[in-house]
Amino acid sequence: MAARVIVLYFGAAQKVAGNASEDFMAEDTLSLRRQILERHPGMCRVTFRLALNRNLLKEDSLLKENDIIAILPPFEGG
Amino acid sequence: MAARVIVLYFGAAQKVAGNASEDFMAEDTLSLRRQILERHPGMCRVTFRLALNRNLLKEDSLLKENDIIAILPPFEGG
Amino acid sequence: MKNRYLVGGPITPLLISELMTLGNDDNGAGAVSIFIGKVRDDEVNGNRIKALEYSAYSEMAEKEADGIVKTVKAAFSDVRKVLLVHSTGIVKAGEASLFIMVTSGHRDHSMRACRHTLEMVKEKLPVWKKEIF
Amino acid sequence: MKNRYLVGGPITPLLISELMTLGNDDNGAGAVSIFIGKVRDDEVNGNRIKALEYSAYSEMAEKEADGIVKTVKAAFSDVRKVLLVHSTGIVKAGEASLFIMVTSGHRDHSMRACRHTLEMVKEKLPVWKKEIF
Repeated sequence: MAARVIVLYFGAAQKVAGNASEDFMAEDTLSLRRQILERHPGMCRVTFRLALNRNLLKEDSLLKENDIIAILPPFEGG
Repeated sequence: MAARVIVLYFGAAQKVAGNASEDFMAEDTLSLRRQILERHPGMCRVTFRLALNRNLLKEDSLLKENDIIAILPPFEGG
Repeated sequence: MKNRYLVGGPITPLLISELMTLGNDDNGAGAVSIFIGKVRDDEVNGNRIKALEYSAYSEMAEKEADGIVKTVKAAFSDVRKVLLVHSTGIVKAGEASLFIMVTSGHRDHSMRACRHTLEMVKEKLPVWKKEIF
Repeated sequence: MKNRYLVGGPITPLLISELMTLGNDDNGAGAVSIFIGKVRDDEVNGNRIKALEYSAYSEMAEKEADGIVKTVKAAFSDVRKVLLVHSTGIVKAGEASLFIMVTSGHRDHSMRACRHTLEMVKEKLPVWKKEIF
Protein backbone atom coordinates (compact mmCIF):
# COMPACT_ATOMS: atom_id res chain seq x y z
CA MET A 1 0.00 0.00 0.00
CA ALA A 2 1.35 3.43 -0.93
CA ALA A 3 2.58 5.60 1.97
CA ARG A 4 2.89 9.35 2.12
CA VAL A 5 6.61 10.14 2.19
CA ILE A 6 8.64 13.33 2.21
CA VAL A 7 11.33 13.79 -0.45
CA LEU A 8 14.24 16.19 0.18
CA TYR A 9 16.30 17.47 -2.77
CA PHE A 10 19.94 18.50 -2.45
CA GLY A 11 22.61 20.01 -4.69
CA ALA A 12 21.93 19.67 -8.42
CA ALA A 13 18.71 17.74 -7.70
CA GLN A 14 17.29 20.71 -5.81
CA LYS A 15 18.08 22.96 -8.75
CA VAL A 16 16.25 20.62 -11.15
CA ALA A 17 13.28 20.06 -8.84
CA GLY A 18 13.04 23.77 -8.06
CA ASN A 19 12.09 22.75 -4.52
CA ALA A 20 13.79 21.73 -1.31
CA SER A 21 11.10 19.16 -0.48
CA GLU A 22 7.94 17.55 -1.88
CA ASP A 23 5.45 14.90 -0.79
CA PHE A 24 4.89 11.68 -2.71
CA MET A 25 2.69 8.59 -2.33
CA ALA A 26 4.81 5.50 -2.91
CA GLU A 27 5.02 1.88 -1.82
CA ASP A 28 8.74 1.50 -2.32
CA THR A 29 11.78 3.42 -3.52
CA LEU A 30 11.56 1.90 -7.01
CA SER A 31 8.10 3.39 -7.49
CA LEU A 32 9.26 6.63 -5.87
CA ARG A 33 12.18 7.00 -8.30
CA ARG A 34 9.78 6.48 -11.22
CA GLN A 35 7.41 9.17 -9.90
CA ILE A 36 10.21 11.65 -9.27
CA LEU A 37 11.44 11.24 -12.84
CA GLU A 38 7.87 11.70 -14.13
CA ARG A 39 7.37 14.88 -12.12
CA HIS A 40 10.87 16.24 -12.90
CA PRO A 41 12.06 14.83 -16.24
CA GLY A 42 15.32 16.85 -15.92
CA MET A 43 16.25 14.58 -12.99
CA CYS A 44 17.36 11.90 -15.45
CA ARG A 45 20.50 14.00 -16.04
CA VAL A 46 21.35 14.00 -12.32
CA THR A 47 23.29 11.12 -10.78
CA PHE A 48 21.98 10.50 -7.30
CA ARG A 49 21.70 8.05 -4.45
CA LEU A 50 18.90 7.87 -1.88
CA ALA A 51 18.95 8.15 1.89
CA LEU A 52 16.04 6.80 3.91
CA ASN A 53 15.64 8.52 7.27
CA ARG A 54 19.25 9.79 7.12
CA ASN A 55 20.77 6.44 6.17
CA LEU A 56 22.26 5.88 2.75
CA LEU A 57 20.31 3.17 0.91
CA LYS A 58 22.29 0.39 -0.72
CA GLU A 59 19.26 -1.33 -2.32
CA ASP A 60 15.60 -0.61 -2.96
CA SER A 61 13.41 -0.55 0.10
CA LEU A 62 9.72 -0.58 1.09
CA LEU A 63 8.41 2.73 2.41
CA LYS A 64 6.13 3.57 5.31
CA GLU A 65 4.15 6.65 6.30
CA ASN A 66 6.28 9.77 6.98
CA ASP A 67 9.53 8.24 5.79
CA ILE A 68 12.03 10.89 4.73
CA ILE A 69 13.80 10.19 1.45
CA ALA A 70 16.74 12.38 0.50
CA ILE A 71 17.95 12.71 -3.09
CA LEU A 72 21.73 12.90 -2.87
CA PRO A 73 23.89 13.91 -5.86
CA PRO A 74 27.62 13.09 -5.53
CA PHE A 75 29.06 14.70 -2.40
CA GLU A 76 31.33 17.73 -2.80
CA GLY A 77 32.49 18.49 0.74
CA GLY A 78 36.05 19.13 1.88
CA MET B 1 100.86 16.37 8.05
CA ALA B 2 98.69 16.85 11.17
CA ALA B 3 96.38 19.89 11.18
CA ARG B 4 94.91 21.71 14.14
CA VAL B 5 91.16 21.02 14.08
CA ILE B 6 88.26 21.92 16.37
CA VAL B 7 86.06 19.15 17.70
CA LEU B 8 82.48 19.92 18.83
CA TYR B 9 80.66 17.48 21.12
CA PHE B 10 76.87 17.13 21.17
CA GLY B 11 74.28 15.20 23.15
CA ALA B 12 75.64 12.17 25.00
CA ALA B 13 79.12 12.82 23.57
CA GLN B 14 79.23 16.22 25.25
CA LYS B 15 78.32 14.63 28.57
CA VAL B 16 81.13 12.08 28.25
CA ALA B 17 83.70 14.61 27.07
CA GLY B 18 82.64 17.11 29.73
CA ASN B 19 83.28 19.82 27.15
CA ALA B 20 81.46 21.47 24.27
CA SER B 21 84.63 21.73 22.18
CA GLU B 22 88.30 20.78 22.15
CA ASP B 23 91.29 21.18 19.82
CA PHE B 24 93.12 18.21 18.31
CA MET B 25 96.06 17.74 15.95
CA ALA B 26 95.13 15.14 13.35
CA GLU B 27 95.87 14.24 9.74
CA ASP B 28 92.57 12.53 9.04
CA THR B 29 89.33 11.53 10.75
CA LEU B 30 90.58 7.99 11.42
CA SER B 31 93.45 9.36 13.50
CA LEU B 32 91.10 11.88 15.10
CA ARG B 33 88.65 9.16 16.19
CA ARG B 34 91.53 7.24 17.77
CA GLN B 35 92.72 10.33 19.68
CA ILE B 36 89.23 11.18 20.89
CA LEU B 37 88.79 7.65 22.28
CA GLU B 38 92.22 7.90 23.97
CA ARG B 39 91.38 11.23 25.58
CA HIS B 40 87.81 10.17 26.52
CA PRO B 41 87.67 6.38 26.97
CA GLY B 42 83.94 6.63 27.87
CA MET B 43 83.27 7.68 24.26
CA CYS B 44 83.46 4.02 23.19
CA ARG B 45 79.99 3.60 24.70
CA VAL B 46 78.56 6.42 22.54
CA THR B 47 77.39 5.73 18.99
CA PHE B 48 78.23 8.71 16.85
CA ARG B 49 78.77 9.99 13.33
CA LEU B 50 81.03 12.85 12.29
CA ALA B 51 80.25 16.06 10.48
CA LEU B 52 83.05 17.98 8.77
CA ASN B 53 82.35 21.70 8.46
CA ARG B 54 78.59 21.09 8.94
CA ASN B 55 78.37 18.24 6.42
CA LEU B 56 77.72 14.71 7.56
CA LEU B 57 80.67 12.48 6.66
CA LYS B 58 79.94 9.22 4.91
CA GLU B 59 83.57 8.01 4.88
CA ASP B 60 86.89 8.91 6.45
CA SER B 61 88.41 12.14 5.22
CA LEU B 62 91.70 14.06 5.33
CA LEU B 63 91.72 17.12 7.58
CA LYS B 64 93.10 20.60 7.10
CA GLU B 65 93.88 23.48 9.43
CA ASN B 66 90.80 24.89 11.28
CA ASP B 67 88.41 22.21 10.08
CA ILE B 68 85.42 21.82 12.39
CA ILE B 69 84.54 18.25 13.26
CA ALA B 70 81.26 17.62 15.09
CA ILE B 71 80.64 14.46 17.09
CA LEU B 72 76.98 13.58 16.48
CA PRO B 73 75.17 10.96 18.54
CA PRO B 74 71.88 9.69 17.03
CA PHE B 75 69.50 12.60 16.41
CA GLU B 76 66.52 13.04 18.74
CA GLY B 77 64.59 15.96 17.25
CA GLY B 78 60.87 16.11 16.56
CA MET C 1 20.38 16.93 16.79
CA LYS C 2 22.58 19.82 17.82
CA ASN C 3 25.06 20.99 15.20
CA ARG C 4 28.46 19.87 16.41
CA TYR C 5 30.28 19.37 13.14
CA LEU C 6 28.73 22.00 10.85
CA VAL C 7 29.35 25.70 11.22
CA GLY C 8 27.72 28.54 9.27
CA GLY C 9 30.19 30.49 7.13
CA PRO C 10 33.97 30.16 7.00
CA ILE C 11 36.08 28.46 9.64
CA THR C 12 37.81 31.61 10.83
CA PRO C 13 41.38 31.80 12.18
CA LEU C 14 39.79 32.58 15.56
CA LEU C 15 37.70 29.39 15.49
CA ILE C 16 40.74 27.38 14.37
CA SER C 17 42.71 28.82 17.25
CA GLU C 18 39.90 27.90 19.67
CA LEU C 19 39.66 24.36 18.28
CA MET C 20 43.42 23.94 18.60
CA THR C 21 43.29 25.06 22.23
CA LEU C 22 40.42 22.65 22.81
CA GLY C 23 42.36 19.71 21.40
CA ASN C 24 45.54 20.67 23.19
CA ASP C 25 44.84 19.99 26.88
CA ASP C 26 46.42 16.55 26.92
CA ASN C 27 50.03 16.12 28.01
CA GLY C 28 50.07 12.53 26.80
CA ALA C 29 49.61 13.59 23.18
CA GLY C 30 52.96 13.95 21.46
CA ALA C 31 51.58 14.39 17.96
CA VAL C 32 49.00 16.76 16.51
CA SER C 33 48.03 16.53 12.84
CA ILE C 34 45.82 19.18 11.32
CA PHE C 35 44.27 19.48 7.89
CA ILE C 36 42.61 22.67 6.73
CA GLY C 37 40.68 22.74 3.48
CA LYS C 38 40.45 26.17 1.87
CA VAL C 39 38.47 27.62 -1.03
CA ARG C 40 40.76 28.17 -4.03
CA ASP C 41 40.33 31.13 -6.37
CA ASP C 42 40.37 28.78 -9.39
CA GLU C 43 39.55 30.02 -12.85
CA VAL C 44 36.63 28.24 -14.54
CA ASN C 45 36.06 29.13 -18.20
CA GLY C 46 37.87 32.43 -17.74
CA ASN C 47 36.01 33.38 -14.58
CA ARG C 48 37.71 33.44 -11.22
CA ILE C 49 35.90 31.84 -8.26
CA LYS C 50 35.07 34.44 -5.58
CA ALA C 51 33.45 32.03 -3.12
CA LEU C 52 31.81 28.66 -2.71
CA GLU C 53 28.35 28.28 -1.25
CA TYR C 54 28.14 25.00 0.65
CA SER C 55 24.84 23.30 1.37
CA ALA C 56 24.43 20.22 3.52
CA TYR C 57 21.84 17.67 4.51
CA SER C 58 22.56 18.81 8.06
CA GLU C 59 20.89 16.05 10.07
CA MET C 60 22.55 13.31 8.03
CA ALA C 61 25.88 15.18 7.92
CA GLU C 62 25.96 15.42 11.72
CA LYS C 63 25.24 11.68 11.98
CA GLU C 64 27.87 10.80 9.36
CA ALA C 65 30.51 13.09 10.92
CA ASP C 66 29.89 11.46 14.27
CA GLY C 67 30.30 8.06 12.62
CA ILE C 68 33.57 9.16 10.97
CA VAL C 69 35.04 10.31 14.28
CA LYS C 70 34.03 7.05 15.99
CA THR C 71 35.38 4.93 13.12
CA VAL C 72 38.73 6.73 13.14
CA LYS C 73 39.11 6.42 16.90
CA ALA C 74 38.34 2.69 16.67
CA ALA C 75 40.72 2.15 13.73
CA PHE C 76 43.78 3.91 15.19
CA SER C 77 44.48 2.78 18.75
CA ASP C 78 47.04 5.52 19.50
CA VAL C 79 44.59 8.30 18.56
CA ARG C 80 43.38 10.42 21.48
CA LYS C 81 41.21 13.18 19.99
CA VAL C 82 39.53 13.78 16.65
CA LEU C 83 38.02 17.20 15.89
CA LEU C 84 36.09 17.74 12.66
CA VAL C 85 34.29 20.87 11.45
CA HIS C 86 32.81 21.65 8.02
CA SER C 87 31.34 24.92 6.78
CA THR C 88 27.91 25.50 5.34
CA GLY C 89 26.90 28.66 3.50
CA ILE C 90 29.25 31.08 1.80
CA VAL C 91 33.02 30.69 2.16
CA LYS C 92 35.19 33.14 0.22
CA ALA C 93 38.36 32.25 -1.69
CA GLY C 94 41.24 31.99 0.78
CA GLU C 95 38.93 31.11 3.67
CA ALA C 96 38.73 27.67 5.29
CA SER C 97 35.76 25.34 4.88
CA LEU C 98 37.13 22.22 6.57
CA PHE C 99 39.12 21.65 9.75
CA ILE C 100 40.40 18.28 10.94
CA MET C 101 42.62 17.80 13.98
CA VAL C 102 43.84 14.46 15.28
CA THR C 103 46.05 13.98 18.33
CA SER C 104 47.87 10.80 19.25
CA GLY C 105 50.73 9.58 21.40
CA HIS C 106 53.13 9.23 18.50
CA ARG C 107 53.26 10.66 15.00
CA ASP C 108 52.25 7.71 12.86
CA HIS C 109 48.63 7.38 13.94
CA SER C 110 47.86 11.11 14.03
CA MET C 111 49.06 11.50 10.44
CA ARG C 112 47.36 8.40 9.08
CA ALA C 113 44.14 9.04 10.99
CA CYS C 114 44.05 12.66 9.78
CA ARG C 115 44.30 11.50 6.18
CA HIS C 116 41.72 8.77 6.74
CA THR C 117 39.31 11.30 8.29
CA LEU C 118 39.71 13.56 5.27
CA GLU C 119 39.05 10.75 2.79
CA MET C 120 35.93 9.74 4.73
CA VAL C 121 34.71 13.36 4.76
CA LYS C 122 35.00 13.44 0.97
CA GLU C 123 33.22 10.09 0.66
CA LYS C 124 30.53 10.28 3.32
CA LEU C 125 29.55 13.86 4.21
CA PRO C 126 26.37 14.92 2.38
CA VAL C 127 27.65 18.37 1.41
CA TRP C 128 27.43 20.17 -1.94
CA LYS C 129 28.96 23.33 -3.30
CA LYS C 130 28.06 26.04 -5.78
CA GLU C 131 30.66 28.31 -7.37
CA ILE C 132 30.14 32.05 -6.98
CA PHE C 133 32.01 34.23 -9.50
CA MET D 1 73.73 32.15 9.37
CA LYS D 2 70.58 33.70 10.79
CA ASN D 3 68.35 31.34 12.78
CA ARG D 4 65.32 30.77 10.63
CA TYR D 5 64.32 27.28 11.66
CA LEU D 6 65.36 27.12 15.33
CA VAL D 7 63.57 29.00 18.07
CA GLY D 8 64.55 29.24 21.75
CA GLY D 9 62.00 27.65 24.08
CA PRO D 10 58.59 26.23 23.24
CA ILE D 11 56.69 26.94 20.05
CA THR D 12 53.90 28.89 21.70
CA PRO D 13 50.27 29.00 20.51
CA LEU D 14 50.93 32.64 19.61
CA LEU D 15 53.88 31.71 17.38
CA ILE D 16 51.85 28.90 15.81
CA SER D 17 49.08 31.36 15.09
CA GLU D 18 51.57 33.77 13.49
CA LEU D 19 53.12 31.02 11.39
CA MET D 20 49.68 29.93 10.23
CA THR D 21 48.83 33.50 9.21
CA LEU D 22 52.16 33.71 7.40
CA GLY D 23 51.47 30.56 5.39
CA ASN D 24 47.90 31.52 4.68
CA ASP D 25 48.12 34.44 2.26
CA ASP D 26 47.69 32.35 -0.87
CA ASN D 27 44.26 31.93 -2.43
CA GLY D 28 45.53 29.21 -4.75
CA ALA D 29 46.28 26.87 -1.85
CA GLY D 30 43.32 24.60 -1.18
CA ALA D 31 45.08 22.35 1.30
CA VAL D 32 47.01 23.07 4.48
CA SER D 33 48.62 20.24 6.43
CA ILE D 34 50.13 20.92 9.82
CA PHE D 35 52.09 18.71 12.18
CA ILE D 36 52.86 19.79 15.73
CA GLY D 37 55.20 17.73 17.87
CA LYS D 38 54.63 18.10 21.61
CA VAL D 39 56.53 17.01 24.70
CA ARG D 40 54.72 14.09 26.39
CA ASP D 41 54.62 13.70 30.17
CA ASP D 42 55.81 10.09 29.85
CA GLU D 43 56.78 8.08 32.88
CA VAL D 44 60.35 6.74 32.84
CA ASN D 45 61.26 4.33 35.66
CA GLY D 46 58.47 5.71 37.80
CA ASN D 47 59.37 9.36 37.20
CA ARG D 48 57.18 11.64 35.13
CA ILE D 49 58.87 13.85 32.54
CA LYS D 50 58.39 17.55 33.36
CA ALA D 51 60.22 18.94 30.35
CA LEU D 52 62.73 18.17 27.62
CA GLU D 53 65.83 20.23 27.11
CA TYR D 54 66.71 20.32 23.42
CA SER D 55 70.20 21.10 22.20
CA ALA D 56 71.16 21.52 18.56
CA TYR D 57 74.19 21.92 16.38
CA SER D 58 72.59 25.16 15.29
CA GLU D 59 74.65 26.02 12.21
CA MET D 60 74.28 22.53 10.77
CA ALA D 61 70.60 22.32 11.79
CA GLU D 62 69.81 25.54 9.92
CA LYS D 63 71.57 24.21 6.84
CA GLU D 64 69.84 20.81 7.07
CA ALA D 65 66.40 22.39 7.65
CA ASP D 66 66.91 24.56 4.60
CA GLY D 67 67.84 21.46 2.62
CA ILE D 68 64.74 19.62 3.86
CA VAL D 69 62.45 22.46 2.76
CA LYS D 70 64.10 22.63 -0.68
CA THR D 71 63.98 18.84 -1.11
CA VAL D 72 60.29 18.68 -0.19
CA LYS D 73 59.39 21.52 -2.56
CA ALA D 74 61.27 19.79 -5.37
CA ALA D 75 59.74 16.38 -4.65
CA PHE D 76 56.08 17.48 -4.52
CA SER D 77 55.16 19.66 -7.48
CA ASP D 78 51.80 20.79 -6.06
CA VAL D 79 53.39 22.11 -2.84
CA ARG D 80 53.37 25.89 -2.47
CA LYS D 81 54.82 26.63 0.99
CA VAL D 82 56.76 24.68 3.59
CA LEU D 83 57.26 26.13 7.07
CA LEU D 84 59.45 24.33 9.58
CA VAL D 85 60.38 25.38 13.13
CA HIS D 86 62.12 23.38 15.87
CA SER D 87 62.70 24.36 19.49
CA THR D 88 65.97 24.50 21.33
CA GLY D 89 66.26 24.80 25.12
CA ILE D 90 63.61 23.81 27.62
CA VAL D 91 60.14 22.78 26.45
CA LYS D 92 57.68 21.67 29.14
CA ALA D 93 55.32 18.70 28.89
CA GLY D 94 52.28 19.73 26.85
CA GLU D 95 54.22 22.40 24.95
CA ALA D 96 55.19 22.18 21.29
CA SER D 97 58.76 21.63 20.11
CA LEU D 98 58.15 21.13 16.39
CA PHE D 99 55.92 22.86 13.84
CA ILE D 100 55.55 21.86 10.21
CA MET D 101 53.09 23.44 7.79
CA VAL D 102 52.76 22.56 4.14
CA THR D 103 50.31 24.16 1.71
CA SER D 104 49.42 22.86 -1.73
CA GLY D 105 46.75 23.17 -4.37
CA HIS D 106 45.11 19.86 -3.52
CA ARG D 107 45.15 17.63 -0.47
CA ASP D 108 47.37 14.78 -1.57
CA HIS D 109 50.68 16.61 -1.80
CA SER D 110 50.24 18.70 1.34
CA MET D 111 49.61 15.56 3.40
CA ARG D 112 52.39 13.49 1.88
CA ALA D 113 54.87 16.35 1.93
CA CYS D 114 54.05 17.11 5.58
CA ARG D 115 54.79 13.51 6.53
CA HIS D 116 57.95 13.47 4.41
CA THR D 117 59.16 16.68 6.07
CA LEU D 118 58.61 15.15 9.50
CA GLU D 119 60.51 11.97 8.63
CA MET D 120 63.41 14.05 7.29
CA VAL D 121 63.44 16.16 10.48
CA LYS D 122 63.78 12.98 12.53
CA GLU D 123 66.52 11.67 10.24
CA LYS D 124 68.52 14.78 9.43
CA LEU D 125 68.20 17.52 12.07
CA PRO D 126 71.17 17.48 14.49
CA VAL D 127 69.06 17.93 17.63
CA TRP D 128 69.27 16.10 20.96
CA LYS D 129 67.11 16.01 24.03
CA LYS D 130 67.56 15.53 27.76
CA GLU D 131 64.70 14.52 30.04
CA ILE D 132 63.97 16.78 33.01
CA PHE D 133 61.98 15.17 35.86
